Amino acid sequence: MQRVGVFVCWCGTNIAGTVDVVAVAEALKSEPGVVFSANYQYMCSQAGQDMIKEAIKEHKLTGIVVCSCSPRMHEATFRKTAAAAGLNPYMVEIANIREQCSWVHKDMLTGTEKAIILGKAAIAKVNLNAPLTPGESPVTKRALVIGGGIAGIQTALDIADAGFPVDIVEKKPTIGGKMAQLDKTFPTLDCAACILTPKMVDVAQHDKIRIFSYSEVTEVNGFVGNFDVTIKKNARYVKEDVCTGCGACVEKCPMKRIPNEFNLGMDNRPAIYIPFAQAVPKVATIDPNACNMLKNGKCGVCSKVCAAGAIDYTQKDEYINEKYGAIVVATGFNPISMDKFDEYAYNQSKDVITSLEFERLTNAAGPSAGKLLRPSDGKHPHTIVFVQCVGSRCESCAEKGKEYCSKICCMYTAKHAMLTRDKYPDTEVYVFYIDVRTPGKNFDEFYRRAVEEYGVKYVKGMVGKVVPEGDKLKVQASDLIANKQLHIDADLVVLAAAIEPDKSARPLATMLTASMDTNDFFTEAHPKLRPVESPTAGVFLSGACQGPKDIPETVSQAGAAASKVIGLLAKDKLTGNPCVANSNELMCNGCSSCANVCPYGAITYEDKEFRMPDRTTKVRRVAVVNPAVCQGCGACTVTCPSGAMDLKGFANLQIMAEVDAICK
Amino acid sequence: MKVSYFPGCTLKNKAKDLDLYAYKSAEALGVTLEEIENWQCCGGVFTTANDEVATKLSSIRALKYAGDKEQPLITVCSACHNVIKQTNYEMQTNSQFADKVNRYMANDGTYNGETQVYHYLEMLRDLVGFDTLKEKVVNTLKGKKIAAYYGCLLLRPNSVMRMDDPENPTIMEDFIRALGADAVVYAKRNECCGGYISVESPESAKRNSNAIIENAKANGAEMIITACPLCKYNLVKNGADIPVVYFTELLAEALGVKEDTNA
Amino acid sequence: MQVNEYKPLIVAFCCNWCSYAGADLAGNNRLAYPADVKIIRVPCSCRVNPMFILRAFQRGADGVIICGCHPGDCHYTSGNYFTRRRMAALFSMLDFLGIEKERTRVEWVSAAEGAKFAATMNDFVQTVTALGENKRLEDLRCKK
Amino acid sequence: MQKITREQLLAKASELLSNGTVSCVLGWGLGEFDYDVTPTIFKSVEELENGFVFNDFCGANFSKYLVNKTAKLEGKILVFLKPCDTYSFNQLLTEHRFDREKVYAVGIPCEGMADIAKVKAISGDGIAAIGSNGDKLTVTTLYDDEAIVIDTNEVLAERCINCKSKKHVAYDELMGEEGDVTQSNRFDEVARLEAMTPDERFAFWQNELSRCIRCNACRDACPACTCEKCVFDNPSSGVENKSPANSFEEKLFHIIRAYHVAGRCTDCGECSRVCPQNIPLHLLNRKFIKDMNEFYGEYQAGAEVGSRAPLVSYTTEDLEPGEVFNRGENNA
Amino acid sequence: MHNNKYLQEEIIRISGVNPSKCMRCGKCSATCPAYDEMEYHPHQFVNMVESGDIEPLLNSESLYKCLSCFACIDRCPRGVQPAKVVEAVRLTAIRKKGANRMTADAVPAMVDEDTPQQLLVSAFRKYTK
Repeated sequence: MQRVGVFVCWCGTNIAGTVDVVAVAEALKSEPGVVFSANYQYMCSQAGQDMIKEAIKEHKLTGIVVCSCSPRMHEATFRKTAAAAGLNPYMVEIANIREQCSWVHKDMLTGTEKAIILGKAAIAKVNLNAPLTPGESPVTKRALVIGGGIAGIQTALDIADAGFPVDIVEKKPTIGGKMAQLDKTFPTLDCAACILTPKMVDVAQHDKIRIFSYSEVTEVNGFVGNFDVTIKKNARYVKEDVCTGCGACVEKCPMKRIPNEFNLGMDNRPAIYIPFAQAVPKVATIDPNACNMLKNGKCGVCSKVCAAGAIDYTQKDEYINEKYGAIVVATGFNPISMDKFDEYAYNQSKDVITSLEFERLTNAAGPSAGKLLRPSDGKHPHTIVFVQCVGSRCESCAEKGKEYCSKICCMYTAKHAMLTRDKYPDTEVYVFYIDVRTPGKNFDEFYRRAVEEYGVKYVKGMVGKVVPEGDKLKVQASDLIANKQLHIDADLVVLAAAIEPDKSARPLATMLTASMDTNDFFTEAHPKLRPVESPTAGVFLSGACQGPKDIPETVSQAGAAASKVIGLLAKDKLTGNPCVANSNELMCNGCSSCANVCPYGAITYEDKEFRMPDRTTKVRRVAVVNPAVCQGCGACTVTCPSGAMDLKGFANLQIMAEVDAICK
Repeated sequence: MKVSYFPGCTLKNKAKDLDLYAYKSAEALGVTLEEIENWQCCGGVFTTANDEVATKLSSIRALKYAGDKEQPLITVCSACHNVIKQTNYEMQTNSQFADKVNRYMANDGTYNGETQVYHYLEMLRDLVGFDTLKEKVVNTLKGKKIAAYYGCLLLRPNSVMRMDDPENPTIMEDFIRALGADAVVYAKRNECCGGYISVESPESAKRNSNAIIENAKANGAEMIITACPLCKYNLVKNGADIPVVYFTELLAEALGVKEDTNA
Repeated sequence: MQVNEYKPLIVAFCCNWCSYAGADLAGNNRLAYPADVKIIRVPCSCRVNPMFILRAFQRGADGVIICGCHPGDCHYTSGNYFTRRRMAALFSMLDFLGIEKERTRVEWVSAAEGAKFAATMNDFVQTVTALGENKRLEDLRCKK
Repeated sequence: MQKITREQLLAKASELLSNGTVSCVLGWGLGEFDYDVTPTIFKSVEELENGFVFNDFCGANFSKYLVNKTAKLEGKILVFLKPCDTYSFNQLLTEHRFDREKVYAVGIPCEGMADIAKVKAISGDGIAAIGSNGDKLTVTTLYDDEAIVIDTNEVLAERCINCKSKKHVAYDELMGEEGDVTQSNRFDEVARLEAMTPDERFAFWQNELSRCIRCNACRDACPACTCEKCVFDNPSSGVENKSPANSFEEKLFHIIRAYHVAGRCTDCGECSRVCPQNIPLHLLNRKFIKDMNEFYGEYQAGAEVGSRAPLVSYTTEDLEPGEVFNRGENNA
Repeated sequence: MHNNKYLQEEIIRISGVNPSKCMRCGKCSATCPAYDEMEYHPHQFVNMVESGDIEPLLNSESLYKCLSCFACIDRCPRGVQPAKVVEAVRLTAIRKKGANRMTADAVPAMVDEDTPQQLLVSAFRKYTK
C-alpha cells in the first residue's frame, strides 16, 4: 500500500474562488492510502514546495497528489520537488482542478464536488504508480549523411566542424548533386560552381569527414544513438587511393560515345570518366555497361596509360559496416520525366528541353561551353519560350504530374529569362505562367527586374501545344489577360519540369522506418515545430527530400539538421521518456499486431525459451520493446489481445482505476 | 479467332474501302470478323452529358450482343470506337446510368460493361501482335514514308480510351513499321481535323486540316493513313496533295489481299 | 436548487497533446461547460482501450467521449487514425447490441480549440441528459 | 453426406505415418456418442484404425490445436483441414502462432456438417446411434424402436448453409476436388438485426446473452483465441471474471471477445457450434466483419498469410466514428 | 453580372464537372483548335459557369464551334473537363423548343459527293435535339 500525500492548492482565488479547498483536502483524507492531506495558497511557490518536501520526509510518503493547475503547467515542477525530497518523480500525480474545474464551473458546490472526484481519481492512479527510471542508452558519436548534394555537404560540414566524425554516402561517383550542374543561382546570380566547389573541397579535406562515393546504404538496423548501417561501395574498377585524377585514361579511352549524364545526355563521355573537373573525389570511374574490357575482356587501354597503376578490372563491390548515432537523409530531388507531356514535343524535338538542361546549355562547363546554342543545329535561338508548371500543380488523380507546387521553378525561370536577355539582347523571351510565386528575400524584386529591366515577356496563360515544323517550334498558347490565343514561332522551348524526390528515397525510408507522404517526400516529426526531424528518433531530414526547396532554404535546413545531430551526439547517454510500452513476455503471443501499429518501429520479436509448469521448456516468439525508440503513444497496448503490452505511467490498471474512481 | 465486328454507317457507304480491307486483312491474319446483326448507327459523336440515355442505347445493344457471344467487340472507324468505348466506360463506372439503361432495355437482360472493346489497331497489337503481322507481310512497303494521322477520337479522353499515350502515341507508327514502311512522326498527328465542324464553319475545318497536312509534309510524309472517314474527308477536301488512305487499305496491300479484292 | 434534477456522468478521455490542452484552453478562457464531464488524461487517443469505455459504462457512466488530435495532426503521427478505426468498429457494435448510439462519441479537438472543446462538452452533456440514465450497459452491482 | 470417406482419409493418414512423412495425426476421434467427435492425436496406424472417425459431425476446426501440439510434439503432425479450417490455419500463421514446418496439412473437401441440435429437434433426446447413408442420417434413439431417417440437408449447421468458401487457401496436399469461394448470404442475419430498432436489438441480445453460463467454450474452441493468457483469466488485467454472477457477460465478455478477434476472426463459426446454450455468437463476429468490409473494403482474415487486418491499418481518408450511424440511417 | 443559380446547377449536373477545380491556367484555351472561332473560350465557359454567368454563353455562337476533340479534357492539369461544360451549355440551349441548330432541309446544300454519313450523323447529334 502506498503512503499518499494530498496537496490542495488555492491558486490564490483562482481555485479557492469556486472550490472549497479545505473541504476537498478534508474529503480526500479518507481515501485509501492517504496518510496526509493539506491545502495551501500557492503550492508552486517556494513555500508550497518546501511544504511538500517536508511532508514527504516526515510522513514517509511514497506518492503524492497535487490538486492544482494543469499538469501541462506544473507537473514538471512538482516532479522536481518530489525528486528533491528523495521521492521518485513519477510517483507524482496532478489533479487538474483549475483549468478543468474552477475556471469552467460557476458554483462552489459543483466545483467542490468535481474537485473531490478528480482528486480521488488521481489518488486511485497514484496508488498503482510505480517508480520509473528513464532508460539510458549510449550514443555512437558518428553521423551518417545519405546524399552528397548541397544539403548533405552542408550538414556534414556543420557536424564535422563541431568535432564529430561524419560519413557521406553518395550514389554518384562525385558529391555535388544538382547544384554542381547549375549555372548561376537566384536571386544574386553568383555562379553555383564558385560557391559550391570550395565547399566540396572543404568536405574532401576535412579530417572528420569520410566520403563513400559511388555507394549506397543497403541495410539499417538499431535505433537512435546506435544505428548499425551497411554501406555498399560499388566497384568503380579504379583504386580510389591510387588514382590521381590526371585524366589520361579519360582522354585515351576508345569508347567515347556514352551519353554524359552530367550534361543530361546532351554530349558524350568515355566509358571511363570523371563527371566534371572539380569532382570530389577526383577519381575516374569505369562504367561497366560501356567498358569493352569489362564486357568482352578486350581493350585495357586505360590500364596501359595509367601511370599510377590505379585501374583494377577485378574490383568487386565492397560492403562496409559502420555504427552511427544519427542519420541525416539528404537524398534530394530530380525533375520528373517529360514522357507524359509530349504535347510539348519533348520527345520529338531536341530543341524542347528541360530547365535543368538549359542550365547545362548556359553553363561554361556545359556541352556548348556556355554559349546558348540550339541542341539540334547549334544555331543561336532568337525566340525562346519558357513554360512554367509542367507537371506541377496537377490534380492528384491526374495520371501525369504532381499535385504540389515545385516551388523553385518561378525563380529559376526568371533567372534563365533574365540571363538570356542580358547576354543575348536580340532574343525574344516569353514566359508562360499560371501564377508567379516569389515569396523570398529579394525574389519578387528579381522577377520584376526580369520584366521591367530586361524586357522578358511574361504571359499569363499556358502553352497547349508545341509543333516542330522545319527548324521552328510552333507554339500555341493562351494569353488570358488579352483573351487571345497566341501562335509563336520559337527556336527553343524550355520546360520547367516539376521536381520529385529521388527514387532511392522510398526504399531508404523503409529501411529507416521513417514515414513518407504520398509523394514520397519524407514526413517531419512535426510540420511546424520539428521540421528537420523525422518521426523516427535519430533520423533527420535535410534538403529537398522533405519537400521542394531552393538553395538558401536547403542550406538553412541542412544547418538545422546538423544542429539537431550535434545536440544528439554531444550527449554521452540518451535519457528516454520512461513512460514507454513494455511487454509481459509470459502473456505475449508474438502475433505482431503491436509491431503493425507502432509508428516508430520500436517493437521487435525474439524467440525465447520458457519453462512450462510441467518442467518442459517451450520456445516462443515474444515482443520486445526498445525503450529508446518507443515514444509512449500506447497504440500497441490496445491492439494486443492478451493484454501483454502495457504502458508505463498510463497502465491499463491505472486508467481503469481512474475510471472507477470517477464513476463511483 | 472469332470476334464481333461493328462496322458503322459510313463503312457500308462512303468508306467501303475501310470495311472491305478490314475484312480481307483480318481473314489473312486468321481473324474472323462476325458482323453484329442489325447493328445501328452509333450516332457519330459521344455526348458527355450525364442525363443522355437514349442516344447511347445503340452502342449498348452492340456491346451486349458481343458480350452474349462472349467475344470482344472490334471497331474500325475511329468515331464508332470512341462512342462505343465511352459508352461502355459509362456503363462500367456510372451505376446510376447503367441502372437506367438496363431498365430501358428490360427485354434484353442486364449489361454492365463486361464486353472488351478493341479498335482494329488494338486488335492487331494486342490480339494478333505486330510481330505476327510482320511475318505475314508479303508486299513490304519498304522505303515509303508514311505519316499516321490519329485525329482525336482514337486517343481521347485517355482516361477512357486507354489506347496509347495520348500525347505521344506509337500504335500506328508501330503498325506502319510492321508493314515495312518508315513512320513519319509529327506533332499534329493527334490534333483535330475539324470533324463535323465542316458543316458549321468549313473555314475552320480547312485551317485545321491544312495545318495537319503541312506538318506531316514538313516532316517528310509521302502518304497519310487514317482510321476515320471524316478525317479522311476533311484532309482530302482541304487540299491534301499527298494520298490519304485508310490504314486497312495499306494493310491489305502489305498482306497481298488488295488486288484480289479489286478483281 | 433542484434536488432531483438528473445529472449525467460523462467520462472524457483526452489526448495529452491536443485535446487535454484544448480543455486547458477552455479553462484559460473561462468557457463554461457542465461539471458532469470528468476528464482522464491519456498520452494519445489510441491509448483508449475499448475495455476502458465498457468499464466506464459498466460502472455507471452515462456517456463516454474520446477526444484526440485532428487526423493528420497526431503527435505520434498515426495514433488517431487507429483510434478512428477502432472506435468506428466499437461504436457500430454497441449500436448493434442496442446501446444508444448517442452515448459514445469521438471528437477531434486541437490545442487551439478551447471553444470547440467547451461547445462539444455542452452539446454532449445535453444529448446524454436527454437520453437519461444509462441502463443498458451498467452493471447493477456497481451502481451507487 | 461427405464425398470423401473415412477409408480414404484413413489410408492417407496410414500412408503418411508409415512412410515417415509425419509422426502423428491430428484427427477426429470417437467420443461418447456418434455425434460427439473429439479431436485426437493418433500416433500409430493401429490407433487410427481403432479410433479414427469421419462423419457428418466432424465440424471441429483443428487449426487451433496446432499451436500447442506443434510446440509439444516431436516431428511433423498430419492435420486434416476442411476449407473453412484453412483460413484459420493461415491466420494463425500470420500471427506466428505455430511452426509451419512442423505441420503436414491435407486439405479435404467438405459438403457441410450436421448440427446435432437440429438433429435432436427432429429425433428427440436419447440418441443411441447415428448412421449415415447417402444423403440421409439414420438416428436410433433409446425411446423409439424404429430408426428415424433425416435428410442431411435439413440438419446442416448454420455456418455450412452459409458456407463462405469451398476453396482451400493452404495445404501441402489436397484430397478430392478443389472448390471455389462461394457467394454466401452469411451477412443476411446481421442485416436483419441492423434493420431492427435499437430497442428490438437490445431485447434480442438480452435474450440471447443472458443465457450465457460463462462456460468459456466459445473462447476455448475459437481459433483466434489462442492467447497465452486470456485477459478474462488474468487477475492483473482488471477485467478478470470467472462466473456468471452478474450481467458482466452481456455487457463485457462477449463484446470484448468479439473485439479482440475482430479482423482476425475468419468466421469459422466454432463459437456458435460449441455453445451449449445455442447463443448465435458468430453474429457478433460477422457484424465486425461486415462493418469492416463496408468501411474499409473487403477483407477476409486468413485468405493469405501475412495480410494486414483493418484494425492494424488505416488510411487518412477513413470514415469518422460518428458516420457509421449516418450510413445505417441512409440505408434504412 | 447576373448569377443564374438554377442554370448553373443544371449545367453542373448535366456535365458532372466541378468548375471550382479550375486554377486559371488557361491550358484548355491554349490547346483549343477552335479558339479563334469562339467568342467565349473554353476557360471562360468554365469560369462563367463557376460564377453563374450563364446567359451570355447560352446566346453565344461559341456553343457550336467546339469540335469535341477532348484535347482540353486530356490536357487540363486539374481534371476540370471544359469540353463537358461546353456540351452541357449547348444542350441546355438546344433542348429548348425550336432551338435546333440544323434542319434536315439544310442537308442537301451541305453535302458533296464524298460527304461521309458520319459527318451528317455527328452534326445532327451535336446541333439538334
